[in-house]
Amino acid sequence: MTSMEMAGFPILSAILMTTVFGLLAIIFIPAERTKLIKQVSLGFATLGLVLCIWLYFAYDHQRGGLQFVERVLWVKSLGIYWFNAVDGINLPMLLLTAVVLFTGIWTMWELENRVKEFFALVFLLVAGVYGVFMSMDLFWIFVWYDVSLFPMYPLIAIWGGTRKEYGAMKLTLYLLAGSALILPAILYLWAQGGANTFDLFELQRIGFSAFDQKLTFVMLYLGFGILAAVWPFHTWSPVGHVAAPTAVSMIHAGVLMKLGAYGILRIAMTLCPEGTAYWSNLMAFLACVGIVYGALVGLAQTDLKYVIGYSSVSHMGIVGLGLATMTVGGINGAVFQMFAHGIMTALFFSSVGYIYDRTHTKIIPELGGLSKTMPIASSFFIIAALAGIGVPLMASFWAELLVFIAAVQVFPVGGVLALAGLIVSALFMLRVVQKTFYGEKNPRWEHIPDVNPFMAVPRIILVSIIVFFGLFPKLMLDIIQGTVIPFASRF
Amino acid sequence: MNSLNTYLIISAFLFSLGLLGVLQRRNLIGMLISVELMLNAANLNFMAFNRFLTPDPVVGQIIALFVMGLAAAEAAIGLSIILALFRKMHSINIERAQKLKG
Amino acid sequence: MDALPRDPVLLATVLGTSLPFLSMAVILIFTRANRQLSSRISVAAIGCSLASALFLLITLRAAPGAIQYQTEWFSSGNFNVAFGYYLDPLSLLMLTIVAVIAFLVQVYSLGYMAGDPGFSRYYAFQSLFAWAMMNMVIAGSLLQLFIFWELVGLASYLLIGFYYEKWSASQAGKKAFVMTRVGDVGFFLGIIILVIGFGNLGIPELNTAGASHSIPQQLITVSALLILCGVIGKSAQFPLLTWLPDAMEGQTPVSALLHSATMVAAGVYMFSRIFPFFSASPEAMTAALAIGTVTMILASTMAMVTYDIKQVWAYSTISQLGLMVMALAAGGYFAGVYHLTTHAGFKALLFLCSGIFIHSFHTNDMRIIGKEGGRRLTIPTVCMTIGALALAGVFPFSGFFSKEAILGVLAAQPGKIWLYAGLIGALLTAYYSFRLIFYIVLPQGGISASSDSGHHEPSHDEEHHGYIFWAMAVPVIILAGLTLILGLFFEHPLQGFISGMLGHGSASVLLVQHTTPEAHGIGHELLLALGVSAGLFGIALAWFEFGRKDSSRTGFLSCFPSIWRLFDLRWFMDIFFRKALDTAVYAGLTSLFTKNDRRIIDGAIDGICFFTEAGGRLFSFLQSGMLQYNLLVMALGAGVAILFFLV
Amino acid sequence: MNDFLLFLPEFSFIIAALVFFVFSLKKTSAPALFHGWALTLAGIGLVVTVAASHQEGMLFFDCYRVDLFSQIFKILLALGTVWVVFSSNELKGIDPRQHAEFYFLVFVCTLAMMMLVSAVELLTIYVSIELSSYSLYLLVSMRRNADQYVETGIKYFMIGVTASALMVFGISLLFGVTHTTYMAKLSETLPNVIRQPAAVIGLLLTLSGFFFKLALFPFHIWAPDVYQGAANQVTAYIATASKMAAAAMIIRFTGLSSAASPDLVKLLIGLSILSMSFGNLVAIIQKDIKRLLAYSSIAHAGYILIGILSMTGRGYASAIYYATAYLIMNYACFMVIMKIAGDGHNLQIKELAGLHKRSPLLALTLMLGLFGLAGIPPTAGFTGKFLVFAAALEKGYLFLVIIGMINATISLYYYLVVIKAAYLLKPVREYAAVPVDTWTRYLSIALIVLMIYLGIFPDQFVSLTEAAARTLF
Repeated sequence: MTSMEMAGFPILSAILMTTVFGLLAIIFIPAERTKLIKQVSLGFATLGLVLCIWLYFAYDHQRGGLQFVERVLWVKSLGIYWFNAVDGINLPMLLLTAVVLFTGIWTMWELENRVKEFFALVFLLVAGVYGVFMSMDLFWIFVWYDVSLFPMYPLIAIWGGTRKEYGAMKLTLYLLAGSALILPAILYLWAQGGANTFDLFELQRIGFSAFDQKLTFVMLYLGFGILAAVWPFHTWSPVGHVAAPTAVSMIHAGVLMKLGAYGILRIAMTLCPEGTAYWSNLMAFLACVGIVYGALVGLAQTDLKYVIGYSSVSHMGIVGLGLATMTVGGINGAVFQMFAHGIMTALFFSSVGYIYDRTHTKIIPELGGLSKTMPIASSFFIIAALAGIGVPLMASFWAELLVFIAAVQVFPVGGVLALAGLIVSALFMLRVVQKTFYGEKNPRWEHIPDVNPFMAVPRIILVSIIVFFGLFPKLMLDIIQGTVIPFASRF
Repeated sequence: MNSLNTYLIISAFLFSLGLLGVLQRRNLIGMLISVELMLNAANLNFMAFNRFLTPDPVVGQIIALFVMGLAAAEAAIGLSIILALFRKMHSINIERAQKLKG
Repeated sequence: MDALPRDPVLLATVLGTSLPFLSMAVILIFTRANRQLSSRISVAAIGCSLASALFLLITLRAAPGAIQYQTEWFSSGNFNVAFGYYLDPLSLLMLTIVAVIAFLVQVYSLGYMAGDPGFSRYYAFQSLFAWAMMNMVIAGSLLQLFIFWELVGLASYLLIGFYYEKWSASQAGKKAFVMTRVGDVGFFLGIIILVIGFGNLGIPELNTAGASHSIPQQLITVSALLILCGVIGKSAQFPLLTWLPDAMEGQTPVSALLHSATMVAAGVYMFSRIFPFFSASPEAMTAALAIGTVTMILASTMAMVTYDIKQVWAYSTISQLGLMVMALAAGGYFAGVYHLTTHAGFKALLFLCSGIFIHSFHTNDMRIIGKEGGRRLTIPTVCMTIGALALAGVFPFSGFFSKEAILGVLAAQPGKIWLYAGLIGALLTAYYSFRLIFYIVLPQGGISASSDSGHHEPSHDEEHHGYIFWAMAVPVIILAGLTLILGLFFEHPLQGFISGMLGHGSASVLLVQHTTPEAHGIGHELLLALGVSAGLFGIALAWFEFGRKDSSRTGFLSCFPSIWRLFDLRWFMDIFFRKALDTAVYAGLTSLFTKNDRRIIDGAIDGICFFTEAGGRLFSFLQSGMLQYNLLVMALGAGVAILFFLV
Repeated sequence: MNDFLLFLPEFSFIIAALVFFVFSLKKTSAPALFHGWALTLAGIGLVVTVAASHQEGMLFFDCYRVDLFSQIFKILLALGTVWVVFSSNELKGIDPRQHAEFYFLVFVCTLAMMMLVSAVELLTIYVSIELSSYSLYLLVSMRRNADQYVETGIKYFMIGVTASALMVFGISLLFGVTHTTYMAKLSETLPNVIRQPAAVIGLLLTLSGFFFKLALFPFHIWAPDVYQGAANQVTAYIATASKMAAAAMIIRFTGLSSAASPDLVKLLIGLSILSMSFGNLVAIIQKDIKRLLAYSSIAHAGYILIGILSMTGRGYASAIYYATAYLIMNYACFMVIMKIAGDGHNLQIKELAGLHKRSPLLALTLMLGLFGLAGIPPTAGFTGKFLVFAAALEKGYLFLVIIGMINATISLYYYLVVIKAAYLLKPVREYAAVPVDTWTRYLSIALIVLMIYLGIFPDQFVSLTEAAARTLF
């Protein structure tokens, strides 16, 4: 490849820059003008969303492959490239990120405490997320990966709730400990690949010995797996989610957890096909355990956010299972599930956030009968719960269908076990819905107003996305499999 | 009797003596003197090597001179610091000074 | 879609099956505030569906074969999912049934639900159900069927838990959803296995493959058994039958529509939908036969002891469903479908009648209703009796014919055991249904004086002429009429219609003659006599115990309290499930895993952190305040390094 | 004349030292005046050093080598000196009557270190080390009215002289084995005789003298006490400038003796692992920020050593890069500390509480500096770690790199504790807002920009360091 490739207007860098400029803009606004800060943040988020939607339509899924490539040599002596591109795998992720950022910022409209810093940090975080999703250079992927992680600490520790400092410290250290495995693996691959390029696809072309693949794959899998809440490295997730403020939970559970799975898919599985084949049984085993385990543990939780945290563990297990199958269907399902689960969890947390902001509790026994006082707010949660159960015509159903078909084919026992997990997940979701929203009207929450139309908008957007892609999965799956089919053919 | 090894052994003996002194003496002056012993062991080495091995007769001696000079300066600085310490602690026993730890 | 305007059939199908969805959306999003409008929209939508269903039935009654529309929904790799309609006699018949009953029930609800705060929501859910159910009926592929099958379950969950502030209601909804989910997961797995093994989920393809044995036998058996789980869950067969009686928490019209006539029949429908496929696997058929039998007997015994009207009909629904499953499993395709049809009619009738009673007396207890003068409400009383007669299988009501057909099929089975089971079932059915009738019509010691001048009277009078009353009465009358004619005039047309589908439809013809009652061992007359006598004997027994002037009004079961208790507690099934759930899941796995999560996994993480800090404290001793120790550390370091080199 | 040009940077600092020597003779104390003078002279020194950055040549009978490598480090030294002098505008930690001596010693020490980075002959190295050490001994003991830290000076002195005694003994043995004191010749002859015990002992003892300067485990023991006990400015100086010199010296030494046996590499690997782990672990439990930074500096010595021990051009280049990044980030932290502890007392972590209100800019600077030390992108610290690890993995030291990363994670913990204090903790008592003068504001903004720029656009600087590393062989 030439050192310089620019296909017209660098749309991807532009998307990335919306966050960076948003960050700078916020920094230069005086802290007391909170209203302006919120408007500016929403503006930049909208810009990013628009660009991502444009990208979604502009991407030619007939042709597939990498498009909108931007490739500039960055550091000569190491072979680091500023290399951004989209294909069917990261396009849904970018769209997801944009949507979740947009709705998340809107959800935090009523924030009053240290507004400036909050939105600045959120933009920093999302800059990292965009970067990971669009970059095709190992160096940059890692840089953006870390950039997206460390703002979590202040975000949780300052604006968080239950045991915020503990949760923040645990989450941050745990996730960055994951990168303690990722960086050596990346550098190892770089060194084995001739120590002159970090370009993902050149490395893929070079190829690695079976031993290197096995070694680096497991390192990358564990490193990214921590962020993907692979059992048994999931315990940060409930604690962190419980502590985090609403928008952060949305972004974190909705998008950040996907970074892990995406990293496994994008780096580990791309560079180490043999390693994947070697470790796929482990992946499948952990994923299946995670699916059932997450649901069962969620059954015993009394804190709404804990419940969602564990449901995320369970759902990310499905993603892992899909990846482990190494088949077109499985990976399609996994990527689609990443997208669907992202939107769904965002909806979950935004509704819980609304309830929590009003009632100042998310302990299920203290709540109850909320449907009477805030029917709309609770209906959002219930819809999310139904999506989580895998009710058909919601996006996640298709994803789960694809994953399970592939899983039963490749790992019959694990697949059946995971299917049994569906029963448990239904049980625990409905249990939560019942205990929280049904039952006698609770006098304590009489006075609480329902969601006003303005604050309902982000939730409605999320709901409609879930249903839309539930009704027309083709619109997403065609894009995904345009890339996945060649990808999976290498296994 | 007049071989290189004799000198080396002596110097090694001196050096270990000095090291032992530094490690074992609680009296700062004593420690300072022990350090001087170590330096002199080095000097002896230089001279011996210079005398027996190297063709060019100067280097070792020059170094020795330098070391002596620096040792003198060192002693001066050391003593001044010890003096300052003595003013504050009214003792030159190092065991009295172990506040900083951990 | 450009075919839409040019093809009236497709147009009708699409319209009829999607209008309810639109009405739901409209109601939920826009007109929740305006109750009248919401209900009108919903009724209008279902009306259109009814019209289109009838139109389809009439236009396609003589169609040479099944009509199929399909378009690609999406495809992933080599797995293509099609969205399509499959219109053949069976689906058309079922579509009509659903449309008719849904329409009647919604009209009925105009009266029944009048003044309820959740009126609009109720109609939204009703529309959701109608939409899901009709789409399930005409689904072209097993996957599509499963999707709408799940949505029907969702609608049932929402409608059962309609009064969510009532704990028992939400509990029942949850129970219904989860228990059916258990079956559905099996169904799902079956589908997956078919996808993997057969690769095509189209219903006609499956039936052809099943009939022509072009799939490996064990694959058929395994998938058929798994799909049977779905039937068990949805149609409340043994052992997953206890959710249905609890589902009676929902309003009576809901019970009439979902939990007797249509939704629970979905299982049976699906069974008959891929009947040729099922019948390709004898094992599956036998299993189904056994399950159906057990269900039928168990449910009827339970119905004998309860005093709650709706409970009685719920149990009887279960047992009748069991009967249908038996019929199908015994190869009686027509008999099963026919009984499904008639049962839909008279069971809905029964529920709606009892609905009127409950609405006016605000109680479910048949004894109280009887005492307070239930029989003064002539229309429901009469209609309910008609329904009960049909249920008991008395000539000339519809139930009689379908039951006869089923008994015929059962008699054709090698072992006579099934036939006897069927007869016992018929007897018990007649017994418990007339037990109820007599409780209401001939209450002990006549109608209590209190109610003559009681507060109910005036309300009855004005209700008799009120809009509310007629809204409820008219559907009941219509259903009663159907119950009368459906058997008398429609057996043979229906038979021709349905079996015809099997004839020039995909599946084998030999199944057809099974379905005609003449094809079994003992003569038709004898069987007829047996069936009728069983029914009549049951009625007589009921009369003897509950109808006579000076009868005990207790029933012979009260002599055996233990058995009574057994029946009353549903053969301890609920208790068993509860215990199993509590011990295995809550007390067992969940608490175990939770402890593990907190203690071991999370504990390990925190432990690592703790030990790291402890390590810090430990090492910090190297940094003692004593100068010489520090020097020693340094000297030792150098020494060790030197040793490392020299050695 | 050309030789004079080669020596110009050192010469400018000699001038500066002389000026303050004169000042120190008369007993007037005019802190502001001295500070002005010192800043000007240091600035001149920096300019001169930068101007002389592309000089090359040998001096003093080839004992003294001026090349890109040495000049880069001289620039770094001058930069550190300028910064420290800049931050000494309120030098509360030292008796006003001794300010002149303070600046005098700082300049002398800088001069010594500049000679150190250029010295390629053992005696020269020895003399320069001693010169810098002596001035540091005095600087450290200069702290006034700090009775709890009075023992610092003597401890530093004792440990220092012992270490230098070890070193000179080692030098004597090396001299005996190789008959030369020129490192160029040394590196030729050493591989042949490396099996002799005398050679080994000599090499190791000499190295231990260097390691002492770098505060590498187990020769680190002076660092915590000194960092804590010395005046803030002096600590800053030791932590920034003197680290540079030590790093340069070790790079140069190993660069010349790169042919040494694999055992040496093993030893260095061991030392770096020990250093990282020890420093990070013990830093976790510290309360005093300066002491904490002392331990973190021990850990960072380990990281720098990773780059050095890979003994490739890229390795040395990465070490240079790392040292530079470390200088910047470390100074950023110390500047904030010196600002907050205006009266020169020792800052405890909890005193940072509510800093984000008292001075948002300083808080931001501190946070970025600490994140940089922790190796979080997009700061220079991350890129430094990345380069160092890349160099190590090029030689296949996977295990070492994994341990390094785990250590980075551990270190993040205590850095986060400090950041938490600055951003989250509610102050127990209301601290006054920190007065930040304009120049400090500019400087901190410059530091922030520098840290991030070096992190994101490392290309030119990396190629510069690689050019410098090439001059080593």
